[in-house]
Amino acid sequence: MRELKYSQALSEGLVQAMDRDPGIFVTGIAVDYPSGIFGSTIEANQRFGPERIFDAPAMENALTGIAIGAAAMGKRPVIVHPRNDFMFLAFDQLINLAAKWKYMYAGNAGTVPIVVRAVIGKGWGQGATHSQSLHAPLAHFPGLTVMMPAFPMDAKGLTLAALQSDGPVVILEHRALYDTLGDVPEDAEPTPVGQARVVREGTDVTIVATSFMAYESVHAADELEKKGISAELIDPRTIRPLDTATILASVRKTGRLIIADTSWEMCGFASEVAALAAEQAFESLKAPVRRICFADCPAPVSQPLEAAFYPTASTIAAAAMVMLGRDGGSMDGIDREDGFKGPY
Amino acid sequence: MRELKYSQALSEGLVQAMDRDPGIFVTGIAVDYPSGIFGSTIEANQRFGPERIFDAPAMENALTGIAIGAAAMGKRPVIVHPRNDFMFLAFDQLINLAAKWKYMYAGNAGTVPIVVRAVIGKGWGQGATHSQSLHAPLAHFPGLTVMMPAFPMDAKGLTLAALQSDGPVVILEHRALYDTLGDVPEDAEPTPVGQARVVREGTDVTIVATSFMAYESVHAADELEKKGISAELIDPRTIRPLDTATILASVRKTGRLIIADTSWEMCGFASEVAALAAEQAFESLKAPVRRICFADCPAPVSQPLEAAFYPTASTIAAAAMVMLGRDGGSMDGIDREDGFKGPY
Amino acid sequence: MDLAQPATVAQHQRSTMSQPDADTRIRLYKSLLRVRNCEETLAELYREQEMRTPTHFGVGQEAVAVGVSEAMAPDDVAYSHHRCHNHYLAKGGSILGLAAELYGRLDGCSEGRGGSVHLTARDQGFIVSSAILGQTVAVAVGSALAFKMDGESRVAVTFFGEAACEEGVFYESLNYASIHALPVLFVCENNLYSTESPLDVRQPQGTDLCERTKAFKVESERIDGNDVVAVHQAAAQSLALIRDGGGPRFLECMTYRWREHVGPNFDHEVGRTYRDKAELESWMKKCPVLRAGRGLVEDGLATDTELETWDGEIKTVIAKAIADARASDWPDPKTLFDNVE
Amino acid sequence: MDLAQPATVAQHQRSTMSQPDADTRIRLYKSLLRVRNCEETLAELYREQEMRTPTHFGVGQEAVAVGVSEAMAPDDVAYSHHRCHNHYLAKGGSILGLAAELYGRLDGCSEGRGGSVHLTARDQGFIVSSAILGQTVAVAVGSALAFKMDGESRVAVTFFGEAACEEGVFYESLNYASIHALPVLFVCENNLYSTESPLDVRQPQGTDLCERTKAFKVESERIDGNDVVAVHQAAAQSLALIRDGGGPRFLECMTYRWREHVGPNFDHEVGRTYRDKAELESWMKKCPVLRAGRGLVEDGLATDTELETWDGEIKTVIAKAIADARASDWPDPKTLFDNVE
Ligand SMILES: Cc1ncc(C[n+]2csc(CCOP(=O)(O)OP(=O)(O)O)c2C)c(N)n1
Ligand SMILES: Cc1ncc(C[n+]2csc(CCOP(=O)(O)OP(=O)(O)O)c2C)c(N)n1
Ligand SMILES: [Mg+2]
Ligand SMILES: [Mg+2]
Repeated sequence: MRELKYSQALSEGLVQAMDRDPGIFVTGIAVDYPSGIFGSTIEANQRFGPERIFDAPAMENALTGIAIGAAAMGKRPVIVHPRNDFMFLAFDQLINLAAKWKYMYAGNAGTVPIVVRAVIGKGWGQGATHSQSLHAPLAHFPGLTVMMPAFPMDAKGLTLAALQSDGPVVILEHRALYDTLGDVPEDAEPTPVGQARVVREGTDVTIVATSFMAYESVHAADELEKKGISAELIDPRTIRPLDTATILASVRKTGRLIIADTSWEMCGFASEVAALAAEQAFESLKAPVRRICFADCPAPVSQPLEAAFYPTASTIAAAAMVMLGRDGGSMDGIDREDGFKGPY
Repeated sequence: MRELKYSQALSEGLVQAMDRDPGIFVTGIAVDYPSGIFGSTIEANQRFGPERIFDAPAMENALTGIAIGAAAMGKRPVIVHPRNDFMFLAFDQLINLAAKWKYMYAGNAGTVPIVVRAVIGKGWGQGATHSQSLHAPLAHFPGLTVMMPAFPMDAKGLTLAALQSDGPVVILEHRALYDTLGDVPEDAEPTPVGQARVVREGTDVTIVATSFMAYESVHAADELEKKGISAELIDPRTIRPLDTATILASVRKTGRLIIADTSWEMCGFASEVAALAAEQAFESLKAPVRRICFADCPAPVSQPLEAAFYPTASTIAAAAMVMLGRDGGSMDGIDREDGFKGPY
Repeated sequence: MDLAQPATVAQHQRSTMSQPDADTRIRLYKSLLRVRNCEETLAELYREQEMRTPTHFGVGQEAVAVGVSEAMAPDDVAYSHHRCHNHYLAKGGSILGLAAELYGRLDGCSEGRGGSVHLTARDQGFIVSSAILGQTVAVAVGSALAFKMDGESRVAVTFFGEAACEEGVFYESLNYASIHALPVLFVCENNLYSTESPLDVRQPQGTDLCERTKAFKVESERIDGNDVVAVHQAAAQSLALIRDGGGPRFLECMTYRWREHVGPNFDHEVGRTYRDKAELESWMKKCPVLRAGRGLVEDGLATDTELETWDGEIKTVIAKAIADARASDWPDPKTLFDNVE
Repeated sequence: MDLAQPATVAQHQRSTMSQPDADTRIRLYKSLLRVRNCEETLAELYREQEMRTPTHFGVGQEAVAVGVSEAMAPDDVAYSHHRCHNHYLAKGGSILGLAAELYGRLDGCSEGRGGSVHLTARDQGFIVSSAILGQTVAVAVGSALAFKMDGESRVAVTFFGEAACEEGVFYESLNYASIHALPVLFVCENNLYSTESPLDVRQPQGTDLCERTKAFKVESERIDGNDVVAVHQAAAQSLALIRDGGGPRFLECMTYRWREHVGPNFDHEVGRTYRDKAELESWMKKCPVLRAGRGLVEDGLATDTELETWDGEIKTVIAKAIADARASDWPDPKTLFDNVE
């Protein structure tokens, strides 16, 4: 299978979906720039032009309502937030209307299949308001499908799935993954919604990791293997609906659970998975679960502080070592340096 | 000690704080109406008048920014949302600015001690957009203090604590508790922030319950006692900072944990507490933890659907029976009917 | 803004536009009767406390809903806010669907999931109402965007109260609709109050909402919202211009809410003082239904007996619908999770 | 809007207002030199990629920050947006505080926690800048509310770009400030672009932002943002009227960003085509610094040699400050959790 970058995979998924469905259009700040949302909308822009890919003013809340209203008339609007932090401004339309539309009107007002693409920032001191990850709050409220592609094949597959979904979908894409490479099928195969990916099978410990942390976990698992530890790596891919069956089966097999997430611990996704195991796989657990999340403070800017703020592959690997009673010596050596220098 | 209603306790706390601190003012929709936010601002309005208690247009986002700007100049603004669901519109100012202010400027821009009072709705078919509880998303992001008074003494105590806090505070008050009675000290004693209340001591099972569910849990604990089950009931009172020590000590003692919350399970507060136990009290746990939350759908309106949507005292009691291996026969009989008929 | 003489505005309307024909005038009146009688009946029944849903009655404001709805084309769409019964009914929503929704029954237009503020009658072009201020203003603009993209000549109409103009989303929507010259008609029902708050705590002195929309290059007009003929004329003209590609337009309809903000009572009944009974009575004198009826009789288009007959006819229909609503099944708790995703 | 001749607006200014005195003119020029040289130096150093923070340079727009800041009273307060260096510096923020913040060091005004978009110089009355569009517009209104409640004669000034006028929070803030006649000056720097988007995709044809604010009963004026004297005069007059209780005012300052939206490059350097080099050059001809300098010489208030001397003096100061910034300590990871609550 040919390799593509995450950004190319996003682009291919979008183009293939737009090819089949004339109702799809894409709007939001900068979607029609030559730089095309870090490359992900360039081809769509060239192929489908200003009728279906067009810029928008800075108006996050109304634009979301506008997408809802267009979707209610049969369109499939895609709106893009260059940073998902801007989406707070749209939470009312997203959570108080889109998420509840089908339910509140008992399906009698139809559905609103909007797709909100929003980018998670990280690195180069993007700071407290440009590097958050809003999946936990979005998943807390029933009604939204929340996707977090970690690998190029799912960047494409989830884009295709979102653009075939019946209801509103938020896709949180991670900026630090845009240049990563991976196998991507040529044809338009949607990733099944609510089905986790077992990235690698293992027997000693289950690592459930989202988005960029799934990418880090692969590296951690490689290092653990060298130390004779077999980690099973699960990328949930969709936060809501969550594939609890796959996660629980793995925990029942390994008896150990580490969750690595791209956000904070408190009422976050890591806590959700930990709670799931404590409630439904309790008898199988051989050790306390372990959550690996952001340091419990806003994201700082200065490099040494950023380094202390973000967990990495070594954080995950070290936690697994400790959990398995192996010398918990620092694994810092394994971390790759963050070469991100923008564009943001 | 004399008894007060929750609404009277909120009022007394506000009035005592305003008496001491001339910098406190209260604004938001309807705060100066004769009905005074279900009674909680009536006395303050009479005592301090339009200079310090004044109405506002419907402008949730800017009003929050305005509170921040006034606080930055030394004021202690209190803004009130008659329903906390409206607060989504203010999430940007609240989470992207107020919560990060002290940190992002390293304390060099001072602090923004705003207090946001927001009411949780329940009953009489208030429906999907007027009965949510936003504490999980608010607590997920570091920087806000999130309070949920369940009993009149804390309605007063937390109001006083919030109005002495250094940073931004959100107080989620539960509409269904406004008429409940309880002992309230006369003097201005703030509730310690980050310290849970052990509502009653017990040995068989720990029940951590928030807001209205704490109220329901007292009733459940009474019924359990009749069946010879000794439940330890913990009201966290503040969601962030969370008193993990008190919760963990109780779980280590009882070995069993039930969490009852006024919101959904997914990435919610119940999951947070379950994860905490699975991570830090794992060895003491004798049984799987149990989360008791909203049904996983938006809040419906029709009475039979509402009845199926909301967990109650009987849900909690039945869960405890099952956890202790006692016949899990329905405890429905114990539930009090919901007599709420507004005003909303 | 001269609230004392809103009629003068209507005069101006009449002079500048042709009267609707007799059939239309009669259709307008019958729709007014239907909406008014329906709301009055529901409001009185609400006192029995068997409708468990916070309800904002529209009594007194019917002419806006009726005048605009009757001017709309069959495939135009309408959106509304929390005070939505008038718009739902005027657009042709069934009385059973509304009454059963208030009673929380399966025959409700939202099957007991939405309640009074979340209505839908999609087949009639009434897409939805929603309870959060300003929400459906943006949503209507989105539907207009879809129409424009598809080259359809449909128009999206959104009904909202003047307090929605305090929310930022209103201006974001206005700006966007204007930039793209979208086929949307913004219908503001200015009833002078938001809950118990008068205009002066919510708008600067001398505010003219039409002036605001004009600054966004959206043509606008303030009209007498209690004169169904004036509303119909203004709406018909606006919709025609919008359909011709003239871009969005804004109508500020001056009107007045008779009953309390939420619930069936009259404010004076329950001792509220934010507005006095005299003000209410002065507006009741301008009752849109009576006025339209008088107009028909004066212009020789109907007799008083006919008015009474029509009134009796619709009341029978309403009674039947409400009986059906009360007899309708309760939703089955087993269906709690239907339509979540 | 006649962008070809923004100077004509300034003419009108001059005729209607008295010129600032010689000392003020010189102070304005020296501040311009300080801001310009500082930004230029930082921009060139930014290319070394040792400043790890997304940075929006303000080169070309200095006259707005300087003209307004120099007209402010010592206890007035200023707020800014993402393009904030000019405002921070013009209000008296230290060069070390800015440079060290870009280098992520402890001597940074936000000690490496905020970065380029989160600056503060509270002692100088520069409260904060923030990166989310429109945020600090509302915040400034809140500070003005505090001043009014305390009967102080202070004014809050908020600097923002024209794209903030696309966000709803701007209109909510405008409405509120106007209702309460709050002492706030809204300063919009209209540089014709939001990132790479020109005005016409963000505003309806023929939009005049001043017309919008007037519809909210907020007096407004469009001025030449590259003429520091005109800006100073307009700001001084506005601030005086606001201080006298005249309520909020809005200034739309027409100006132009020389470098790319974020980062140190010129758009043509990196092949961006959303605006052409000719447009940039036409605006560089209107350079606010050169223009102010020429004015001083023409009016006999300074000689070319003096201008050069001042330029040299400030460059030395800047070089020293930047050296100090690079020598400044890194924040200790142990302090990661300071100032969270
Ligand atoms: C965002 C938001 N803020 C506040 C409310 C509470 N609220 C419900 S109706 C209402 C009054 C609205 O007044 P107006 O828009 O003039 O409509 P009217 O009730 O007068 O018909 C308010 C403030 C809400 N529903 N949504
Ligand atoms: C709410 C929000 N939406 C989008 C952005 C992304 N963004 C950052 S700067 C910018 C351009 C703003 O243009 P303008 O306000 O005119 O200021 P300028 O950059 O031209 O000085 C945008 C869209 C943001 N920071 N905040
Ligand atoms: Mg109103
Ligand atoms: Mg700009």
